[in-house]
Amino acid sequence: MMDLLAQATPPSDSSPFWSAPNGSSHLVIGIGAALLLGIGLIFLLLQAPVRSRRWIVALFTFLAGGYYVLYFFWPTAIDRQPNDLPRNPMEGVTFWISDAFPIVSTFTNVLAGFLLGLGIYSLWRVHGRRIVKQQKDWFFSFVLLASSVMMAFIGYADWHSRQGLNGPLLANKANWHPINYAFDFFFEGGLQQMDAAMFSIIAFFILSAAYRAFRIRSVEATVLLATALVVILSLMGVITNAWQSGINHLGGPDAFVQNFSLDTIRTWLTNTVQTPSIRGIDFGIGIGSLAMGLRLWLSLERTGS
Amino acid sequence: MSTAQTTLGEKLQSLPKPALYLVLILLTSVPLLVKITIPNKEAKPSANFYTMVTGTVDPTFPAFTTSIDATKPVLIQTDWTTSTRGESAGQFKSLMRILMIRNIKFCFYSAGDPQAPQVALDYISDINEERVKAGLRPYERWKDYVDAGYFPGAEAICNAIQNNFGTAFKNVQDQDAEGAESSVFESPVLKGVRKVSDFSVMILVTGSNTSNIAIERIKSVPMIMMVTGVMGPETQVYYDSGQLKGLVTGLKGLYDMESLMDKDPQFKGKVTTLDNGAKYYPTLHIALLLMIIAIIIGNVGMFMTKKRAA
Amino acid sequence: MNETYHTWRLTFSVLATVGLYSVLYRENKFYRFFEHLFLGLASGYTMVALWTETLYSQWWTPMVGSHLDPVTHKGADANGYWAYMALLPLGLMAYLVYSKRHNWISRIPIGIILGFWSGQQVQVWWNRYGPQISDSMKPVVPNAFHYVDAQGATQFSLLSPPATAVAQPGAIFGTTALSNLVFVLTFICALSYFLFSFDVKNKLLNGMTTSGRWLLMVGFGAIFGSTVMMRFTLLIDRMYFIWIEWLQDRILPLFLHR
Amino acid sequence: MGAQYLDTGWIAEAFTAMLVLFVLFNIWRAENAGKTGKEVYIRRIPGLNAIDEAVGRATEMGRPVIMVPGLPDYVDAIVVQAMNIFTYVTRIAARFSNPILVCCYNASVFTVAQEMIRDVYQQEGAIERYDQDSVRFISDRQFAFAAGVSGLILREQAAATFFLGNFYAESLILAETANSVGAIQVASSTQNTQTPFFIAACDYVLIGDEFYAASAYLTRQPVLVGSLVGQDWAKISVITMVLLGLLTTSIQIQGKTEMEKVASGPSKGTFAHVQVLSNPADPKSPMVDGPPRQMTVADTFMYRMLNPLPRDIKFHDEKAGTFERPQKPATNPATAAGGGQ
Repeated sequence: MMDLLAQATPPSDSSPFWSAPNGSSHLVIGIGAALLLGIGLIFLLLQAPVRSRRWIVALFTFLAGGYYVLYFFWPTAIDRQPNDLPRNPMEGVTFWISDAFPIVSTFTNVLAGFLLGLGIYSLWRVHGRRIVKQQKDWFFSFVLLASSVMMAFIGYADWHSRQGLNGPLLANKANWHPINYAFDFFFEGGLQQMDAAMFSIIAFFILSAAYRAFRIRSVEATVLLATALVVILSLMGVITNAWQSGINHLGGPDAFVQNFSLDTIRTWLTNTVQTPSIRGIDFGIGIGSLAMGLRLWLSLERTGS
Repeated sequence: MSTAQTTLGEKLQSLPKPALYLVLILLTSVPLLVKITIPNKEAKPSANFYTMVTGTVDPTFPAFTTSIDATKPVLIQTDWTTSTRGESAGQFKSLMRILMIRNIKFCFYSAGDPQAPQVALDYISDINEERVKAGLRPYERWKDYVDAGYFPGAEAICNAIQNNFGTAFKNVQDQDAEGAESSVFESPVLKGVRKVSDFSVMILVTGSNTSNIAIERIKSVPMIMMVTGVMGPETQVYYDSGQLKGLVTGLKGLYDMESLMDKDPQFKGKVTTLDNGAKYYPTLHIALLLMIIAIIIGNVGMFMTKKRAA
Repeated sequence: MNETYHTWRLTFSVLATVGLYSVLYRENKFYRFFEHLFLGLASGYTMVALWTETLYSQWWTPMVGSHLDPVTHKGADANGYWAYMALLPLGLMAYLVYSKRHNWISRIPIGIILGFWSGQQVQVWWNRYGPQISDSMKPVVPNAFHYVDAQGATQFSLLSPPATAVAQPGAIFGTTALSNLVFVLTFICALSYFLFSFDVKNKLLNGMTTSGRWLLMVGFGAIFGSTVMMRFTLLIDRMYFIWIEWLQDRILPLFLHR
Repeated sequence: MGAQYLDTGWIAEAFTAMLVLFVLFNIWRAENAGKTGKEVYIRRIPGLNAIDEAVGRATEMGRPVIMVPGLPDYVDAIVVQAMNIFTYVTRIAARFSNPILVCCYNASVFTVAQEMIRDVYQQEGAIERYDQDSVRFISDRQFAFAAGVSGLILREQAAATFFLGNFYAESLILAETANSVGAIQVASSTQNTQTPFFIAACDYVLIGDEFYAASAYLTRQPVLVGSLVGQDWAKISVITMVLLGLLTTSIQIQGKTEMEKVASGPSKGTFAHVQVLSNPADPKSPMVDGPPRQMTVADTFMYRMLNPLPRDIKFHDEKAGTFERPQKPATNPATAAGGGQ
């Protein structure tokens, strides 16, 4: 087990049991066995008594979180060189934790990858039902599913064409095949630009909300809008410059009045009041997520159904 | 009180929304045609970022002189896509121009968005076209820079990079000169890189909160960042505590970088210095003025109606 | 072919942008079409990136290993680790959420991901907040009152010296100490606003928490100002894209030449 | 080497372990208090008074109360706590048989909300007044959801609106529409960047942890209450540490580095004593006691405790730094790419 999670060792001398050369029968059998092992685990869980279900989920969560907590609290090896061997069992565990780290961190990526399919599946279920039952706006659901299938097909075809020898050739557009043009048209021309449109539409809402709803209704709103005004004015080069030339009329470069240039006010406000205030909020959130992390890790939190 | 005043108070508070939107569209379009340069005073975090990557010390902040060793490669985490193109694209392009002029090799990856590596490659090819027109050699993939692709789960990859960069990027492949996929460690960029501290600096260009995730996990290499306006104040906290050695925030930060490049003989005349920042900054003035006027009109209208009612 | 393709692509992008902006006037069919097209393309691309950017390099390649291509001598002889396949059933458990009797099993993969997240909260807490605690310990008593001005004369001053003066390193002058005091008071008031486990009776503590809420507003005001800059910049970029990159550089030249 | 960073010396593990113990101990204390009937105290935050006032006004005017538990991807802890607060609001509205409306962003939130709202009417013995349509699934797309809820606010002429939970950019549309119908608005967003817009547009905003405090106060769940008290202890320990650091730093920077030299024999890098390279050009040269100079913040006790030398660089003192470890047998000279630390 130690060697499985310590795959940092170069392949030539990695363990014969856990790994096998590419395409070898040992590898194929191993993969089949792992799959069967996993499916066997699922069937085993199907039979699990109702009472123990909460504990099974809690155990998986505890083990997953436990690795990172152990990684933090276990003393790290000082000045470790590539070919070092641990001096004592304690340091052996340290080496194992550190070597296993990139492998464990890919577990998060891979599982998140598998779960992504869940989101896509529920999208297809909702819109598929709307088309089949010809409900209101079924045509738009058809547009959604059709463009999704088209993009998936074009995306794979484009990625596939960029593998292998002619990869760098596709760097310049001259040798593009139709599939590359199609992918660029829908990816760069469609998806990316619509993304930008949705992000920028919020500027309109900010303006209308500012005009209709941002009122000096309380001390808080006043302090907030005053600070925002100073920040906005200091972002505008013209105003900062005009204010500065006004100040320069009143006093030379070393004069006391220089302390009241817009830039100095803004810098003082940022360093002396804004940073500690946001640091206070940040600490509130940080300690809050630490507590929520502990509650979730030890499955103390009751979440939903 | 005459009824005329109430209607004025009421009228001030009830301009129709479509009219407001139309005014905003006009005021963000017309000024784009006008080319005026705005006087600018660089903020300290932007100047520190500039000194870090270019080595040129900004006279207004003489105390800060740390800068990176141009022979070592740079690690870039680029998490932005076209959705924040307005700020991030300009920031990324100015960074690319600086690194390419100084012949600094870099490896970039993304932990924020599957589309981000593709977007970064597109902008690098734009800068290459610009360099070819200016008579400079284009930056070549594999020899000068490497694309390590996308890693879902920013927490995982940042932890892995800090723990052991060699194994974190062990399976990462990129197209070498002949087009076949081979390990990035064979590329001239990452030759001899084992730990994250072998990089001269780690630069994050992001439009989301991957900045917090990287700061929490990566600590054996100096870090500087280019973030969008929304993440500015939150990331400023890390600049003040020394966890960040430089910070470029939003369009103002971008314009700081561009005006510094414009004054720097390393870049002046050799490559475009004033780009998105200089184009958008004047128009931003007018949009912000409109915003301030809108708040003032709204509040004046409210006070007038409240005064009449009192 | 390249130029006309680029013009067609830009026209499609402008059409899509205008389509999405039309919701500002009122919700309409033109907007709904582009919104669904947008969601379709996004979910389609997620399915692509799911394999090409994640599972292929992080799960499939380490599992099946790779071999040296005899023709091009590219790639490397790497062993495959068969144990990776055990992750697939773990992932598939999530799809049991749709079965009435066994949907509890779907909480296992989600539990594992939540476990990884919560374990890291403990691991990273200090990295993020340690340096900030250390930076918040600012000295509030000045330790220097003299500086050497540009002409070389030593000056007595409670205020921090002008930029041209020279003072010994690490000197804390009167005004810096005062600013540090404001810094620490703001930090403590802001943090004490989030204390819930005891009732604040005496005047001083009560004053601290209410002023804490006002000081928080300074932080939020800065976030507000900076966010407004970003949103307007993104809009200006869209306008630049439509009027300059599309209309001026692409469409007008077509008509003017004819 | 990025030495200017703080490497986690013993202080990191100790301080984090202390915070973890605070939270777990208080959760245990709250669980026990629950059994013995003695309550762990948390104060009633002003936000709850604002909620009562908003619901009161809505019942006076007989116009509906509209509640939105945020825009989550799935039912997470934040949605459940938002619904806890909504059940409290619904209980008051049910007593005065005032209409309510809960708008949900996805199917799983919709099912949970329906269950919890029906339970409230059951407990109030007013099940016949429970209206099936009072909990609605609007849409699972951000801006379509915002448009749908705004339409409801305008058509129903809502008197009070509650926006609690994960809100993003669409919060502006909701707050502005509710403002246009003159509704009292109580809001809270877990997103830092959305809170300023809520503050500017709404009547009362629960900031950050206040949201959790409100739901803990209403539900009295021992885990939530205990965790909240544990977090308070953690915040107080941060405040005391900062004050302690403030005092020691202010005192220490008055003195000179030489003056603080420890009496008992040669001191190796003690906190008060600053060592410098005997020959600054050669990093390998031995360390000697630096000339006396004004103490800076970086020389003080607290700074050196919180920013220990990064552990994985060799100590200047030859003996302590190097660790002879047995070497791996070099079976194959050509180690493959990317192996080892």
